[in-house]
Amino acid sequence: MTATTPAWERVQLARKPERPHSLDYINALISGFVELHGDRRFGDDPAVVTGIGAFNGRTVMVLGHQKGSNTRENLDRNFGMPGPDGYRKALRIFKHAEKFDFPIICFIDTPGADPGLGSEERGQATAIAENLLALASLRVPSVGVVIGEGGSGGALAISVTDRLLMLENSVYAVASPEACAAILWKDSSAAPEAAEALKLTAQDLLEFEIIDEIVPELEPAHEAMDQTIQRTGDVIERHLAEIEAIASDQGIDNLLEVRYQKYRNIGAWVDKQEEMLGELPTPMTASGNPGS
Amino acid sequence: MTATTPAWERVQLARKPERPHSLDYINALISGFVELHGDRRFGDDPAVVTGIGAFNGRTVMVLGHQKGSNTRENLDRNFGMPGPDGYRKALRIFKHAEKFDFPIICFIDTPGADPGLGSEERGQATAIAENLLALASLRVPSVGVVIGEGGSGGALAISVTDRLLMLENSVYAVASPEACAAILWKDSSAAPEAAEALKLTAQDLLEFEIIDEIVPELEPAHEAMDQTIQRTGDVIERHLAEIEAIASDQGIDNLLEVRYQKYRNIGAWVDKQEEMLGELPTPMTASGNPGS
Amino acid sequence: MPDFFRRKPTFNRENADNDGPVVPDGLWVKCAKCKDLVYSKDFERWFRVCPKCDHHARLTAKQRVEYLLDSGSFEEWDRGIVTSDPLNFSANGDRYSDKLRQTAEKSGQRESLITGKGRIRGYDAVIAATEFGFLGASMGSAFGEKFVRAVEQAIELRLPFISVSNSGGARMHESTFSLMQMAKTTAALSRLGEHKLPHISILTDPCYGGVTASYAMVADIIMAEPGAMIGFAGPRVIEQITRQKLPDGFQTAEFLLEHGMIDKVCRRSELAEALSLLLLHYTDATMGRRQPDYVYVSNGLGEDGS
Amino acid sequence: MPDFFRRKPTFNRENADNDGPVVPDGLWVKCAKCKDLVYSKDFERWFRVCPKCDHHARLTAKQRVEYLLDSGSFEEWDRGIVTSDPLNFSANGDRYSDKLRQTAEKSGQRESLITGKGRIRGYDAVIAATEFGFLGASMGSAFGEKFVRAVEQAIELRLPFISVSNSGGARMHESTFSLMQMAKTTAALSRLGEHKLPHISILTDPCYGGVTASYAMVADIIMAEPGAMIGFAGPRVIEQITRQKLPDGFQTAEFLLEHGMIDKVCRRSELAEALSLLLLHYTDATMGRRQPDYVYVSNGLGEDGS
Ligand SMILES: [Zn+2]
Ligand SMILES: [Zn+2]
Repeated sequence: MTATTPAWERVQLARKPERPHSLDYINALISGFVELHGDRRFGDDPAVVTGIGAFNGRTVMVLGHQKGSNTRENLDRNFGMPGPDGYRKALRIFKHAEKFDFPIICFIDTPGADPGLGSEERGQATAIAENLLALASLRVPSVGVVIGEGGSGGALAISVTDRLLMLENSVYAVASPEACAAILWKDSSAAPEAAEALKLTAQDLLEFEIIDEIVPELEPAHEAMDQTIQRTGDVIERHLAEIEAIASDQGIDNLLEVRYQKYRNIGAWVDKQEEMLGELPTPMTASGNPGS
Repeated sequence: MTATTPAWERVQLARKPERPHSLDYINALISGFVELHGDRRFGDDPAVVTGIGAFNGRTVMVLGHQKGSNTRENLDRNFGMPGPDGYRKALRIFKHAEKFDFPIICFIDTPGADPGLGSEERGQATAIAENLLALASLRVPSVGVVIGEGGSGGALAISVTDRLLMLENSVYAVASPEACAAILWKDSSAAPEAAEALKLTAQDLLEFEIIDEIVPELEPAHEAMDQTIQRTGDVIERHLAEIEAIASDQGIDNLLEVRYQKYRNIGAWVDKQEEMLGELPTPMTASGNPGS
Repeated sequence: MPDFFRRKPTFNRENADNDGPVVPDGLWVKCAKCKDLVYSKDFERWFRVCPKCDHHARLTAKQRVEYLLDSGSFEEWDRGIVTSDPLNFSANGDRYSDKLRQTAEKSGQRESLITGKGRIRGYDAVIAATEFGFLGASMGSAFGEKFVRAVEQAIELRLPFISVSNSGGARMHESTFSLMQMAKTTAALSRLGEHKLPHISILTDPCYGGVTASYAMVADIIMAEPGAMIGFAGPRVIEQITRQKLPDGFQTAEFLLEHGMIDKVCRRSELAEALSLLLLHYTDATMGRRQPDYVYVSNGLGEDGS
Repeated sequence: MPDFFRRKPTFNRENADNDGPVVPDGLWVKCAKCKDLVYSKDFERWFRVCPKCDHHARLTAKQRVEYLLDSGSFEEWDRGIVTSDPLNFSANGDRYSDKLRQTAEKSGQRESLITGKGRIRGYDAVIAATEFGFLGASMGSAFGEKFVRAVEQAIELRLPFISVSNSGGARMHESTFSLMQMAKTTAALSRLGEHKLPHISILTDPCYGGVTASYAMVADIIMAEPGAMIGFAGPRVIEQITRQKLPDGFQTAEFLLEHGMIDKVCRRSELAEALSLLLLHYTDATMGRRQPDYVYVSNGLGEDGS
């Protein structure tokens, strides 16, 4: 693949059912993996897999969205769209990792959080928000890898990590190209144009400094599964070793400061205060509170 | 009332619907009370009331089991029997209090935790257990008061406090006299005998050093509501001031150590190791693990 | 620079982005819910709440600040921060940068969030309020930056932080930049919490997507206005995907209260009172000072704040 | 002192407190679930699991320790700790102290919990296992004291803590003393956690009341044997109070897994393997040592431990 591959082609590659999913990475990279289940509150969401195991000789907690490789598996896994129970299972694992000083590895691969009735009733928004809050100050090193689809808040909820990587043919955006096309083009068949406009490729996001590195796919991942997974493992190892070194040499508070600045600094804005001053009306103030 | 009032009479007084319930204490003792709702997971359990307010000039978080004063209210409040959502609401408030260094006051008044199907599905046992764990190491001072019925694990889940007080006509036991009678007497009409045997009165529990003080009821609480509540407030204040002094003079870790020892030392056992030695067969060891 | 701020928006203007009353003439307004006519001055006096059906009409950020804060106490911050269109986004020939200019002209705001410092019944607080008229109060880069600066100021000044939110969802024109504002705003609140300063979140109609799935739902106290629609996915999306009929009252503030997601449904007329009571409790305890001259009611929040 | 320990319990004895097989003769046992006859030596070899229907028969604490730990590795602690009957309890003329003596004679144990140190596939651990034959493994003062001492020893020795539990409910004869053991055992685990030592809880049939509502459900990892009945209130109590028909499979280990309350349903034959794998991960990381000679399977837990 080259850097000029159209965004829409990336989207289709990222969604390929044959593409390796989280459990493929986990089974290949994590020795003695023990899957852990349940949120201890309501259920065990099959769209999120999580557990404990050894990554290159150190104990880690791993988790990921889990899509199926076929329709049947996808129905079982809700197409990799977690409900609040999935995010709360993840939260439990984050806290578990923190308790025992285990680093965390997250595999991101979801069209988005489940938009069902039950998910709303049980606080989908709350569950995602609580994960963002927890990850921001989690006192262990963490690495996230977008291996397929990074869909909106449902992806973000497990990707606020110290280092964020993307497979070459994965995508990450605030909305699906179809949804974006339906809203802004008033025509969901404009998804290819929307995909381009959303700047959702790994290359785009590296340029924006939103991600830290691209894991190259010399061939698309589903055509070279073992090599892709091994290469991904190597890149994870390099980043994990770096942030572990920061944590052990400079202290975990320093790692947290670096993580805070990483997210704090994402955004493209300018301060036009100066040039506005001349042309503004009187600064806005509350002109009266009828209740006081 | 005198110390020789039969236990069964205490049980009946403790259960009187006209007796002041948690909200009566809260409304009288807590200034500017703002009730807070919900467990942020599933629901808002009306059998637990909780909120923030000022107790004698300091901000506190308060919570309690809430019974109704009549059948209709009791149906709304599930007779003061919380489900897991009630315990998780309490847990949220415990953590909230810890975050802001607010002391906690708990009013205990429940026949027990809800034994329904939904409560089991959502982890009643887990919810209670997690509260016990959280309270054991909560880094703020806490006072609990049994104001009516202290029923089993459902009461314990919010009563693992630095100081535990009981109203003179309240009771606290591992099971209701009726349940105990049904099982051990094979006859639930033996409840009065069971009540006696269970040693569930405030006087008993003070002698056992399981509670710290009895709030006297010169008249039964429901016949002298205001005086009883004010007297209860005075006793809470005295204990709260004492443990706040420990926390501020000796540090919160010392208060936690005192709390740990308080519960660690409850139990009536003897070590007969010495006198057994002569008559024992060879010490038990695993004689073979077929699997290894 | 276009002259965004010359045209002072008036309360009674027709506004397509607003579910508020349509004004048949200058004296009367027509409630968007019960369709009754309400005398315009009454409507304003009641904070744009219909006295007949209690419908809480949407407010602009400016109205919100005016209604909530003590008169003249608001000091706005970071008014110059605007997005820089990092994707150079255009959809079907419509450029984001053009849209921003048009929206600013129409709404009288340069971004979908205003921030600043003010007083509520005498209590100092930092406040951030969304502007639904600005691209549906979607969270873009400028929103995120203003929010985080306000939180950082709250830490600096040791003040409580109050957010008043509604939002239609993501700012697609900023794609992943928009998404990452969820992480950015929430991370800032994590720091606020470490400093033991409270965040009180007020949810207003409608509140969806990135805003609810981030800073607005991890507050220490969460209140919502009656009838406000609040959720992660919008009702049309849910119906379309699940092909289920949504139950009555689904995603209303009252529904969220019942499902344990918020602390209180609070009428607009009681909001300042409720907030001041909370600020009293937190200020006393965490900010190391008391305001004993403030007399609060001993039996808590009445049903009628004034 | 009565001679509690002379009569060594044999595996195949009839035992009214046990749901295990009834022995028609010495060679064959009858499965309590499928009623099939199983050759006695096979039954023992399969850890008292029926090879035909997979029914996991209840184990005594002694059997549990024998099955789980490496041969000869168990060192029992605090065998002399017994309750002192603080309430001087008697029900309908039956004295608790008499009951304790009778139970001890029958079960061959002096209390409902045994504790000690042992090895699982080479990994040192502290273990606490309940004895259901002793008053339904109810949690009395002696149980609580032995449990807490074992946790404190685990902290002292920096070892992981494994509990294997079943229980019928509260020890009514000790009333509030029994209740308070829930707080006592859980408080000890809170300390264990502060020392970053893991607690792994194994739930076995039946597991109810105070045990599930305390230490057994706040473990770092929770596993349960297949078909084990686990809950807060017992099914008869629930049916009686709610007058609802309980669904099939209610309160089984599989039901708890589905409802998110446990990490894994683990067959008895795989338990030592599963535990050793977990101990490997925790030991490496938190106990500052590695056991690189232990070869684990790279693709995780197989379906057949050996
Ligand atoms: Zn109206
Ligand atoms: Zn069988």
